[in-house]
Amino acid sequence: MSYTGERLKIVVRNLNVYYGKTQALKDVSLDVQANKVTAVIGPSGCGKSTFIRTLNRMNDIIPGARVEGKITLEGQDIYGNNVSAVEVRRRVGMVFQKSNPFPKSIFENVAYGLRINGLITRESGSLRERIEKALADAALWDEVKDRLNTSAFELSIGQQQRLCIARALAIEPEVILFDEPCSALDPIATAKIEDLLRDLKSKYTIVIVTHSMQQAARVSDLTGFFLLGEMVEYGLTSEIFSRPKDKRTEDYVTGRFG
Amino acid sequence: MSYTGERLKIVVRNLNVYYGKTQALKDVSLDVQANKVTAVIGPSGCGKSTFIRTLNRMNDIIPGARVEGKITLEGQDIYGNNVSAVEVRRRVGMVFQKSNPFPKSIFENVAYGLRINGLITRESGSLRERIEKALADAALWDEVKDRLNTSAFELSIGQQQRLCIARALAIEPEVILFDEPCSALDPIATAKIEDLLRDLKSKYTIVIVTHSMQQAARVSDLTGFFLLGEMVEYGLTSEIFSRPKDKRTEDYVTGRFG
Amino acid sequence: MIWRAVWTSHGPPSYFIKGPKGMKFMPCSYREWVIERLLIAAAMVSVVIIAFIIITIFRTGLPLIAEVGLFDFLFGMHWRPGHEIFGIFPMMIGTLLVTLLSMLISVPLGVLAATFLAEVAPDVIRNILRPVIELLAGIPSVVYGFVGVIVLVPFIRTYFGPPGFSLLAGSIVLAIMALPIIITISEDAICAVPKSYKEASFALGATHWQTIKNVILPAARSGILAGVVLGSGRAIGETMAAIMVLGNIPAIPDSVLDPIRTLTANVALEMAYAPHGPHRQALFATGIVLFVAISILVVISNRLRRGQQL
Amino acid sequence: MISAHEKIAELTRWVTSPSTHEKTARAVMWASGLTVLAILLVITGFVVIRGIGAIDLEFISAMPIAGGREGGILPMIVGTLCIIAISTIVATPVAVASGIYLTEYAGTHPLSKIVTFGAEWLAGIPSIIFGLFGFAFFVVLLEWGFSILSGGMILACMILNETIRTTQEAIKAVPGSYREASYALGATKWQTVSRVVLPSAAPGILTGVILGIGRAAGETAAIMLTAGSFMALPTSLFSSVRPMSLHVYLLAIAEIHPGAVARAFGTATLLILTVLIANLSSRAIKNYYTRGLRQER
Amino acid sequence: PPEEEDPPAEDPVEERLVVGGSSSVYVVAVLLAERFMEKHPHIVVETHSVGSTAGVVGAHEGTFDIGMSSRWLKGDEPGWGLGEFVICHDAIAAIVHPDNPVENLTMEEVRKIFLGEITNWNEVGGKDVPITVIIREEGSGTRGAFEDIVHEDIEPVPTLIKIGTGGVRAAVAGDPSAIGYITIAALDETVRALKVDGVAPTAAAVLAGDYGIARPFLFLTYGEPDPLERKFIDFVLGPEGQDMLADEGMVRVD
Ligand SMILES: Nc1ncnc2c1ncn2[C@@H]1O[C@H](COP(=O)(O)OP(=O)(O)OP(=O)(O)O)[C@@H](O)[C@H]1O
Ligand SMILES: Nc1ncnc2c1ncn2[C@@H]1O[C@H](COP(=O)(O)OP(=O)(O)OP(=O)(O)O)[C@@H](O)[C@H]1O
Ligand SMILES: [Mg+2]
Ligand SMILES: [Mg+2]
Repeated sequence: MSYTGERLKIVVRNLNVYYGKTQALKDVSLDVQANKVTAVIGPSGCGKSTFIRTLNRMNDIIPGARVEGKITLEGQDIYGNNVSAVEVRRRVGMVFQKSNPFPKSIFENVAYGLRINGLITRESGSLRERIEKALADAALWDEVKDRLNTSAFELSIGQQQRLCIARALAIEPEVILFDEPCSALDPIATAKIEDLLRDLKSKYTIVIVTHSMQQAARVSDLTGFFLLGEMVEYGLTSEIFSRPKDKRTEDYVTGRFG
Repeated sequence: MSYTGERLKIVVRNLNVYYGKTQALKDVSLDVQANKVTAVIGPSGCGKSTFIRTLNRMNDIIPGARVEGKITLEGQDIYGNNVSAVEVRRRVGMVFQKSNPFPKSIFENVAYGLRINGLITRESGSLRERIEKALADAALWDEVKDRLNTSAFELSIGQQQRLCIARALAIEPEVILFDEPCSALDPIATAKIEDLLRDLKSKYTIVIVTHSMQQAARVSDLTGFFLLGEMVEYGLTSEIFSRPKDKRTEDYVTGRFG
Repeated sequence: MIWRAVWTSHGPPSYFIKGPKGMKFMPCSYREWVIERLLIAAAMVSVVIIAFIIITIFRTGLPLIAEVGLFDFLFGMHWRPGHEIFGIFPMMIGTLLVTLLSMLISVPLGVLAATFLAEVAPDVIRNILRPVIELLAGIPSVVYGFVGVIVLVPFIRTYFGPPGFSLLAGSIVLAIMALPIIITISEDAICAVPKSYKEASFALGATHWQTIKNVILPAARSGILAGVVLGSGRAIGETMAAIMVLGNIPAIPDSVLDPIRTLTANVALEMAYAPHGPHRQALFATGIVLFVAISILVVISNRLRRGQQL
Repeated sequence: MISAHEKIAELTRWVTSPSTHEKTARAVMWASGLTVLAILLVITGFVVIRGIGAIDLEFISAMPIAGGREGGILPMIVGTLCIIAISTIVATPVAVASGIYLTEYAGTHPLSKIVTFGAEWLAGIPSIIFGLFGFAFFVVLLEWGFSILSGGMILACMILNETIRTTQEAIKAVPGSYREASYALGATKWQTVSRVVLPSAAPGILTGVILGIGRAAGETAAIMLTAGSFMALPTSLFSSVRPMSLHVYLLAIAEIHPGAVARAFGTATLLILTVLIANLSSRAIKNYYTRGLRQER
Repeated sequence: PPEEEDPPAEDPVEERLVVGGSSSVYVVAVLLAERFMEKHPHIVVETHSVGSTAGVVGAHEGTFDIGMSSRWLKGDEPGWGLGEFVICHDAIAAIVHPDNPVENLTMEEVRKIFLGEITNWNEVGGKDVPITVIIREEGSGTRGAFEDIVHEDIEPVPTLIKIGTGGVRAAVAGDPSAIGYITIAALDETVRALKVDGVAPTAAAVLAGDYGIARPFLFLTYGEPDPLERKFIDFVLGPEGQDMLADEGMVRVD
């Protein structure tokens, strides 16, 4: 389903994913539009995480996972023969359900991606600037600027999550995937992250998985509803929540199950 | 809060629970009515599980857990000096979030509680009947009657969960506690369990913890809303969801956070 | 529809780009490729060592077995290397007896202690006992043997009659040495039993002991058995302590107070005196028997431990 | 009569009641736990009380006289240290690399099963077999003679599995989320392993190495057949030495001379202390490390 | 040849001499080596106690520069072309616990005890206790010599087998009902040597031919000894070495 007039960032066609013998995704096709927030909702185990992890080939590291179908990023097949997963992940960043900073300092957490991608070899002077910018973009700079060298674990969970976002932003990906980024957070931290998501979409394309319909309604422009590995419905968020076309979507968004 | 005209099964007064130094429940008072379904809802970590586990002294086996306050079952203090936890748990059964059948046959799973409680010593002939009855009450008899001696692990997750319910029913407790019994189940299995809950309440008093507001709305007569260890509001389910008295309850049930 | 095998370790290595003209390297992946090969090489070292052990020992020992005959070697009652008579049956029996007897002592004690540690002990005791058991495991076998010689042997000689160096002394010493293994592996197995079983049982009104007996121990059974098997492996394989307290007579004992010789002791005792010829070969052949026996135990314990990971 | 019947019935009830079982079982389990504790206290207590008196500066710094009946045990200490050093230096890199391969690279590859089983097998092999192998291979075939090198190499083979296992455990204990985070930032596998996984696992690996040292210090049977038993300070890798454990053994089987026995106790005490220190320090490292982890949560 | 003193400065290169074999010879060899090393600080003499057979083979195969044996070469060993040096003669003493009242046995009684035909001390005038017969392990030179002299080719019936001279001595010292045998060089206050046919095991008795259980201590080299080996052998055969051996109760050969 493409919505005309919008630039397509990622195009997913006939995606099937298997874990060993069990099929986790069945024939999913979906277009992710540039500079929009796309939400993926659905009951637990429906394949939301599986889906977004195919977008940056994070499923590669799961033994036994097998991906069929075609996914293009800016027209290029990310599972193509001469494309490396490493490169894909550099362009498509990811933030996880539980904040997972490295056991390093705040500074080194953000610097990590820059270092391993060799982005700071030439002018090392710019390193600090880039880190400041990333932290500022993640709305964390003011809270941590005086203690960049303390351990990331000394931050609150909400701050840790924003640190993870800053870390993802630092390498300037084109797309950022969020897998239930707020499920471990309290309401206030959640609100901060949601604000941030709205800010980020001017620069990045965003895909977010959430188990909270309310959150999807609050932050996303488009929503896809998944059920038992299938994508049941995909469309503008406002329409999905007010005029769902599919009975199952309606049952779900009105709370009849889940 | 007691609702007049109803028989009280469990009365909780000024309950405080601590894990080491952190306080998980703050001054909770609540009445559980006989032959009703009482739901406990609230965001993750608010103390729902902690609360329900105090009702059958399952917290006794958590090292460092400390319970203050008074809980009476049919007027008897279950934390009283001459009351054994074993006896309390016989009268107040429990079904867990993840189905946890023993690595034994279906038959032996249900027989276990009878055996250890010495309920089958005299007339062994009745054993099979009691097991059949428990399985029938849990709406599982028809599906397993031909393979009672196969391993419980060969059942589907939903069937396993009903087996756990049958196991709890077999020893004929007065109260059954359910801690998120459906969170690992698919919508169809969930529907089956919910039907079962409605049937059971004629015979048993039921307390159910759930993270799904929809589920609480569907199955319960009374609902308690917990937040950060406190019980914010407790009342008829219909009222909690339509006319919450507390702002925080309203925010939660309308999806403004969580 | 495009098919890509994603990461399966034995699928096509993802560092290769299969172009139309066959394989070519991607520059940054070349390093990854080399590193993986190096790691594989390191990982193969243990397998290589095993292979070397097998080759070395079998090469020296097998000709003798061939010459004496497998049956005569295994079931011969006499060991007289000076006369080139090589029968290891008494030593096999000795090894078997000392292992069985030591297990008889250590298994009940070990499993109970493991259950105690995992289920019953208060934190204070647990925090003392765990390091103690670790220490017990680390104490060199010569120290056990030494204490056996200084304390146990004279004790048995005085109260049960000479010579003191005996099957009984050996069994006690080896039992103590096997204890830490049995305890730690059993405790691991017990702790690996999902907590949900325990909760389920408690929630049905079971007492703690009922839960342990009916749910936890049965569920941990194969892990515990693996511990027992490994413990007997240690008893069979123990050398120094065995030499020190067993008396070393290659004969089938009449009572627990008689001395015996184990297979390991046979090798260690005479190796120095058998620098060449059939005697040395016979000791290597003893080594083969020991090696095969231990290998069988390793396989069994391996299977058992797999068994618990349902 | 009736009262007797009643008494029997009551007794039966008491015997069969779950709470009696509970109490009895509890008592038996306590007894076994305490027995194990007692065994250790008796053994170490006995050795240490009689041995600690023998340990003084002279004991650890002087050469032995009259075959160890008098004088100190300096050469045995040095010999033990040399053998441990060689075995640790040789085994650690191999074991860490194997551990990395098994946990991070092998996946479900059949090779991983072979290697895991190989390591497990290696662990089960009695030390006397290692001794035979070391003797035939290092001492005779490679012509290294009875030497530190032969002893160190055979000990390296023997501690390999233990170190692989602790490395694996340490690596497995590194949260998967670290790896995911690293991969998601475009890191390659080796970058992830070397920059994120290994630093986090380092304390655990160190723990394993230290425990391995404790084990190595006590090994006797294999050493006897590979390092010889010469009581002198080593001058090269090819010198024969007599490690402390072997010294205890030789004194214990052959001496009742009071001087020798006192020295055997002293040496055994040193061995126990070595193991104790190894255990304590690895425990300290582990605690320190898990405290760090706890902060994370 | 007279001992020449060579200070370390003159010959700073460290030399190593590996001596190994019989555990009986080892008892005296350690002492000899200690004295020798005092006099020649740049020479290290490694001594290993591994048994006579290993000593013979070690000398032949080159594991040892000098092999030690406490029995004559036998079988095909004499054909290997080893240099053979008798450094002294030794008596093997039958030993018992100091508390054992038995003082004297006939050769025949010794034989019968070790063959299991006499099993109780009261048969030879002692207390009514079973005899614990302790012998050396297979391959030991002492055992070889003892068996050759006392009961020829018949298998002994031991109740314990102990490793090394010290092992037998320690076991006898710990058990009042035990009997064993060791070189007289290793006798000490913990055990008592029996008279055999009324003769105590001493160097003099051996020299006089009165005590029958005697054997030589041999040094073996591969072919002709090289200068370093020669130096040590000369020291042992020289007056100082022989004095030391005599002090240990051995029968001198000069
Ligand atoms: N590594 C794996 N191996 C095998 N099966 C898996 C694996 N990961 C997920 N699955 C299965 O694939 C299906 C989809 O899982 P997925 O994690 O994508 O669901 P989800 O929608 O993200 O659920 P949740 O909301 O609980 O996170 C589930 O049935 C799950 O059990
Ligand atoms: N064993 C324990 N030790 C220490 N703290 C605990 C323990 N169990 C729970 N807690 C803490 O107590 C609080 C309440 O936990 P509880 O499990 O009751 O929450 P919950 O409402 O059931 O959450 P969820 O919906 O995630 O199951 C939480 O902050 C939790 O971290
Ligand atoms: Mg998910
Ligand atoms: Mg909960």
